[in-house]
Amino acid sequence: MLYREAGDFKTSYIEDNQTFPIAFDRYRYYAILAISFLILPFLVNDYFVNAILAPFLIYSIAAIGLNILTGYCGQVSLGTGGFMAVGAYSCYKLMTAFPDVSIVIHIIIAGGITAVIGAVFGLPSLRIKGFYLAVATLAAQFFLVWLFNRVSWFYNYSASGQINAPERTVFTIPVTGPNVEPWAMYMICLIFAFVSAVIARNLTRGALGRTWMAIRDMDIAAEIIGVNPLKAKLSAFAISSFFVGISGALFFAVYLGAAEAGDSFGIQKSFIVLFMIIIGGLGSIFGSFAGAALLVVLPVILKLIGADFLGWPTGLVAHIQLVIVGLLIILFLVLEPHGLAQLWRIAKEKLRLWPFPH
Amino acid sequence: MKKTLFAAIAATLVSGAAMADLVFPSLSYRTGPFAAGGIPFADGYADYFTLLNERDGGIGGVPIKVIECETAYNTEKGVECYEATKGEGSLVYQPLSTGITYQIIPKASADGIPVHSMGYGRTSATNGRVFEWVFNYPTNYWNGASIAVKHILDLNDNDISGKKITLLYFNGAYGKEPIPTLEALSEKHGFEFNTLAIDFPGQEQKSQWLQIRRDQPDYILFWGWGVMNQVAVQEAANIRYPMENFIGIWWSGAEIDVLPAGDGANGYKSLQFHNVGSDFPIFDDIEKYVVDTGKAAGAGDQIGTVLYNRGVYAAMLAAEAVRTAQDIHNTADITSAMMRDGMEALTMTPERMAELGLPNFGPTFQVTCENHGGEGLGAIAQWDASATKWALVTDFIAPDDEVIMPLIEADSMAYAEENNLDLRCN
Amino acid sequence: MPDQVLFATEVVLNGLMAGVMYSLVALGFVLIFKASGIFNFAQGVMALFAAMTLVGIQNGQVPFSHLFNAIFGTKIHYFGWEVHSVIAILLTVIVMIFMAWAVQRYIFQYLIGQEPIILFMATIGLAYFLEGVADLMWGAEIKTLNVCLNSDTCLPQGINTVIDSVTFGWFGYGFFVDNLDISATIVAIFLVAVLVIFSQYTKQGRAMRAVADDHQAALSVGISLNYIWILVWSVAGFVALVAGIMWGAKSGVQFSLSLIALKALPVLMLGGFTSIPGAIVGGLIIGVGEKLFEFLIGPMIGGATENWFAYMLALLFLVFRPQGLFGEKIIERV
Amino acid sequence: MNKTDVNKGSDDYSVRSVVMEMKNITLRFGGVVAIKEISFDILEGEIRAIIGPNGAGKSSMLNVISGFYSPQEGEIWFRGEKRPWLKPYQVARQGIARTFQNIALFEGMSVLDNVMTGRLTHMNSNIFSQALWKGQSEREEVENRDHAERVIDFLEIQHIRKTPVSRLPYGLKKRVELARALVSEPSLLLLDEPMAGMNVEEKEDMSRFILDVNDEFGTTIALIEHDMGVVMDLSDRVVVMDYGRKIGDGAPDEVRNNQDVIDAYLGVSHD
Repeated sequence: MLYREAGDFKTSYIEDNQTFPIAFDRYRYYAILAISFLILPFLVNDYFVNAILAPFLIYSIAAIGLNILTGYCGQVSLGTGGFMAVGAYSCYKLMTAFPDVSIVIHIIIAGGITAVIGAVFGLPSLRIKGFYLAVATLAAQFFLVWLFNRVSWFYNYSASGQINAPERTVFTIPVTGPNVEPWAMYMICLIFAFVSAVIARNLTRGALGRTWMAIRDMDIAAEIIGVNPLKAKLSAFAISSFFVGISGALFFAVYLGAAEAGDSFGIQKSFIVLFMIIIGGLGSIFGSFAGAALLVVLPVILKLIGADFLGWPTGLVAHIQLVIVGLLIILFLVLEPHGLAQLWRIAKEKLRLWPFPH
Repeated sequence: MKKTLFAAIAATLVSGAAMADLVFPSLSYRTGPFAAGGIPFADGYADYFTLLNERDGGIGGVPIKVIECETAYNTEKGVECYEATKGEGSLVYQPLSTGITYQIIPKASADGIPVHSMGYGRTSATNGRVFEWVFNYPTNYWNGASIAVKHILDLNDNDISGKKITLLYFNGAYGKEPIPTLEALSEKHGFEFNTLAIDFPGQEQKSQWLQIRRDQPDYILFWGWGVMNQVAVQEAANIRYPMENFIGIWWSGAEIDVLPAGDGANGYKSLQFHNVGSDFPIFDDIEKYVVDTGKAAGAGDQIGTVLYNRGVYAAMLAAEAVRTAQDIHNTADITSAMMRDGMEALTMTPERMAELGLPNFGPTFQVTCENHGGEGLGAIAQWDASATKWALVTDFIAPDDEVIMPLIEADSMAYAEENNLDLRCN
Repeated sequence: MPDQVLFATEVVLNGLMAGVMYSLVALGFVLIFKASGIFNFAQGVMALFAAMTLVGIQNGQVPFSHLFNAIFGTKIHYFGWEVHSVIAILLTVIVMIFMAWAVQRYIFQYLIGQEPIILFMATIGLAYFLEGVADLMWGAEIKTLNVCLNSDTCLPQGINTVIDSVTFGWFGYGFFVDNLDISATIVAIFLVAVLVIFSQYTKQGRAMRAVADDHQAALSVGISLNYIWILVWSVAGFVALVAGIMWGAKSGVQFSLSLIALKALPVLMLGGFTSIPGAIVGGLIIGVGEKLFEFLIGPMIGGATENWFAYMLALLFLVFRPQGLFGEKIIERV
Repeated sequence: MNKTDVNKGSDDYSVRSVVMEMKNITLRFGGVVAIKEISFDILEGEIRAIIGPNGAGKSSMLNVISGFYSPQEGEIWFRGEKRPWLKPYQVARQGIARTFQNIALFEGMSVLDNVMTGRLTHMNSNIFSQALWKGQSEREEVENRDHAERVIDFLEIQHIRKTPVSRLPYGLKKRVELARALVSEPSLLLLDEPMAGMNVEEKEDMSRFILDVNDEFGTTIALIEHDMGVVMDLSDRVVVMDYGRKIGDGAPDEVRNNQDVIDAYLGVSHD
């Protein structure tokens, strides 16, 4: 018996409202936190952080952001890459303009700037719905990338249009630039991802979250029971973009170190983040992490198996990888359209009832 | 199966350095929008090293191991490849993408592994006083722009004032590289300079070519990559632009770029920093030792194509740098730091190239502590559609250092200042 | 001044032609969306897949040779024969029909009744899958596409000299029109005509329209949805082949062909996801709009505006007319 | 705030204050006239029914009241003031809640969350407080949960509190919808065919709930209903519509005997 709920009673609404109402879940959650914060930093190496952990955490933040918009508020967006670029370029401009201010503050402000831009591009959502809106968000994607490519002020007039992250420190430990220790890179990503997840969880389980979900499930009914659709949709766009902007800033400053709008924040980014939340589970914070993990780790594993283990030509492996990722997406949708999070939920329900199935 | 797989994964993650071989990571791209250009290069790169292993038993008796890693021309995958292979004792990185180069430069500098971006990447890395670990010999984009203009000067008895030159370019970091150089040159030579950008992927270039039709520039310089190349050549032929006045950079001058346009492409020119064609003794050896023994990386039908040759050339320069390093440090089993020394002392002479079975294959150049870019020579090749062959139509031309060196100085110094670097070579 | 007008006219003319090329891709989207409510993101990859298959068959390539070679250590690449274009096209159509059947049988049959976004995601998965399969089957290198009836009559390219010389006689300025674009226009007109005849005058076509109007009603009169959907995917596969040929003839057949889907999306926004005339008129408007903007405004703001301008144009249009070009005003009900 | 509780419970309708008055409402869709010059009022604390055959314009009338359709002509007076053109959510904020003919619950949420959405108009904590789940937002969450639980108790749906509504049977969904409307403490509750598609038992349950709501909370209710028997038992006054026009208005007995009404509606469908 994995789950023992008997005797796990709640005596106040506060207790009933917490994120993990079941004690067992809560302990597991604390255990994962302890491992990630206290143990992993001492174990990680360069490859592990650069190839898996850092992209996983950063994509998780982007996925949380997009999940707020798409999973909770029901507005499909294909502009994630563009909004990540806003975060990256804002962060770059702030880093170079105010070198003495902490990078953490820059990243947060970059998120704020992205939130404003996101809200502006969210305006059409009041008139345009469904796939039309999804396609319309591509306008943001293409326009923003074009803008960052075109206006040299954004990349400080450098000859090539590349932006490079100079070295910045947190408590004298470098977190950007070439001399970052793997554990430092991991920790800053982890802290941002953790805080983002907690904030997103709080927002989505409260009044704002219900507003968004009401709009998602039935916008007309939501409006009639008193939800202001303008406020609901724009807040979803803004808050979603805030997280996406933070992930973009981290992606550029901490992870890549150098970036170019079209190359690093192209439409592929928009798609990959969308895959993450759909495979992970729409409307689930856990799903954002699960989807990001799957899509970051899967190609690495496939590559290890194909190229390093079987010794097949890398091109062939890359093609097979496409086939497998495509098949997996389809398989997931066929087996469980609501993603990994739903699979997890079902598994949990089964465990709770075990050994008495229904 | 499970266990061994797990071991393989663990091995990659922990990556204990096995120093027995000379390790060359090959960050190739055999998928994605630029696969068509990435495949022949990667094949050439691998085949040359295979040849050295098969024929000579490696370099200086030490066998060579090429670790290929697929980047799909994608910067994140490039970073992953770098991290996955750097612990294997990698001697030099050739990232094959300007984006990946920019990402790797700081990392590799911190890790002490040289980066060689041959004809791409960060141009100002030529300044060895700032960029200790980065090399971009034999030439770079700014040199390319200058060489193209020099060629135009040659065609016009050194007077091109009042002529119109338009740069048609990939709207991204790579395409924007030559703009400052061309602006400086336009000031110097008095030609009228315009730019036309094409966004990725560049399948639709109607408006750009209609503008060209309207503006009637005397020459078009072209910085394109991927499908953009094929479409541009096709559109130029369509509007009946005189193809001999249409000059592409070396990444826009392969067979695959001109073949789809058929006869229309006849006369199209491109810059090259190495020779073209399969008429070199080395290719007989590759046929004999690599293709015929079934060890070729590809189907073996790419030999002699421009991009295959470039892969061979890149591998050859790397191998020569290893030899130089072996001589300097008097050991066959070199490290990446020794590799850097070898690269910094690399000298390519006509004699040496002839010895290697590549007579007149590339320009002669010499790398020094201050100059990581060599002399920057390049040549012009022209496409003969009836023979379906590229051929060099000029000698290797030297760029206009008077214009380029100050630009390089300024850009590299800015980088040094931004990153608080001390200058070397004093 | 008259020169400017002539140039602008030329741009408009070429914009219209480019628009036809966009419409060719958009048509495939509309067909599937209308009949099954699936927003088929894989349409672009289907064009790539079709074109690669066509070239592969033409050149006598051995399918999956890279995979075979890697597994068995063999070195096979070509059968050593060439196939006539017409036969190759027919064979490719058969492959596309097989693909349609497989897509219906192995994907969408299991997804009946799912939300549109789930179906959309499935097509993205399909896009990945098809792209990988296309590369595995035929290799990722660029291929030249020649569709020829015999050794003399192939798809023509280059400036149309007749139009050039005739208009030169009128204006002292010859208009540039690409032969390939003219062929594309003719093919597009022909294609639309065939589609209209098919949907109006054949039993299958009428069934297709019935399904598009109302699934339940169609079911109740005994139309097999499964069969219709396979049919629709086959037709969309055929449209993809046509688009693939036209675009592939221009740029060679390679990965980037799959990105033409991105050019079709603003067309769909403008014309509506369910309207065939919308796809055509939308394509023309987008074609002309983006070319004119790039030509007139582009030089002032640095050019390369086409990618985003098409979307912005469609976006602006939709903000003022959410029902699209040919849609009826939506009355919301509760 | 014109809380006229003083009048509540008075059986003399002339004494009760008017909650809402419709004056000469006309609504057209293109050329089709859905509602033509209709006037009637709703009094404090009453149950007001709107009846009529299919297509009579009842639902459109309700949609006009809740701000979903804006009529081309006519005025709406709410609590003695002329109501300007409002969007539906602004109408909701005035204290008008409603249910829907075809259940409009939020299918992706649990019963509790659905009911809590009814309290959204009462929750004003700022985003930072919500993000941290501290201070005002946590307080509000508990307070409003309290309200929600009371309504859940009242409507006897405690056992399905955490069940996703998509798994509920029809009758329960209807009840959850009523809970969502009720929890906002509306001064006017609009019910759009609350008993459509129910069996006799469910109808009885629902009728009891409606009467209890009216009794215990004193909520003014306007409802549309098809089932004549139920309407007559339930409502204090009835408006009869046919083809967008009002053909009768008054107490159930009066309406029952109105010849126009019998002709248009009752005579045909009543058995």
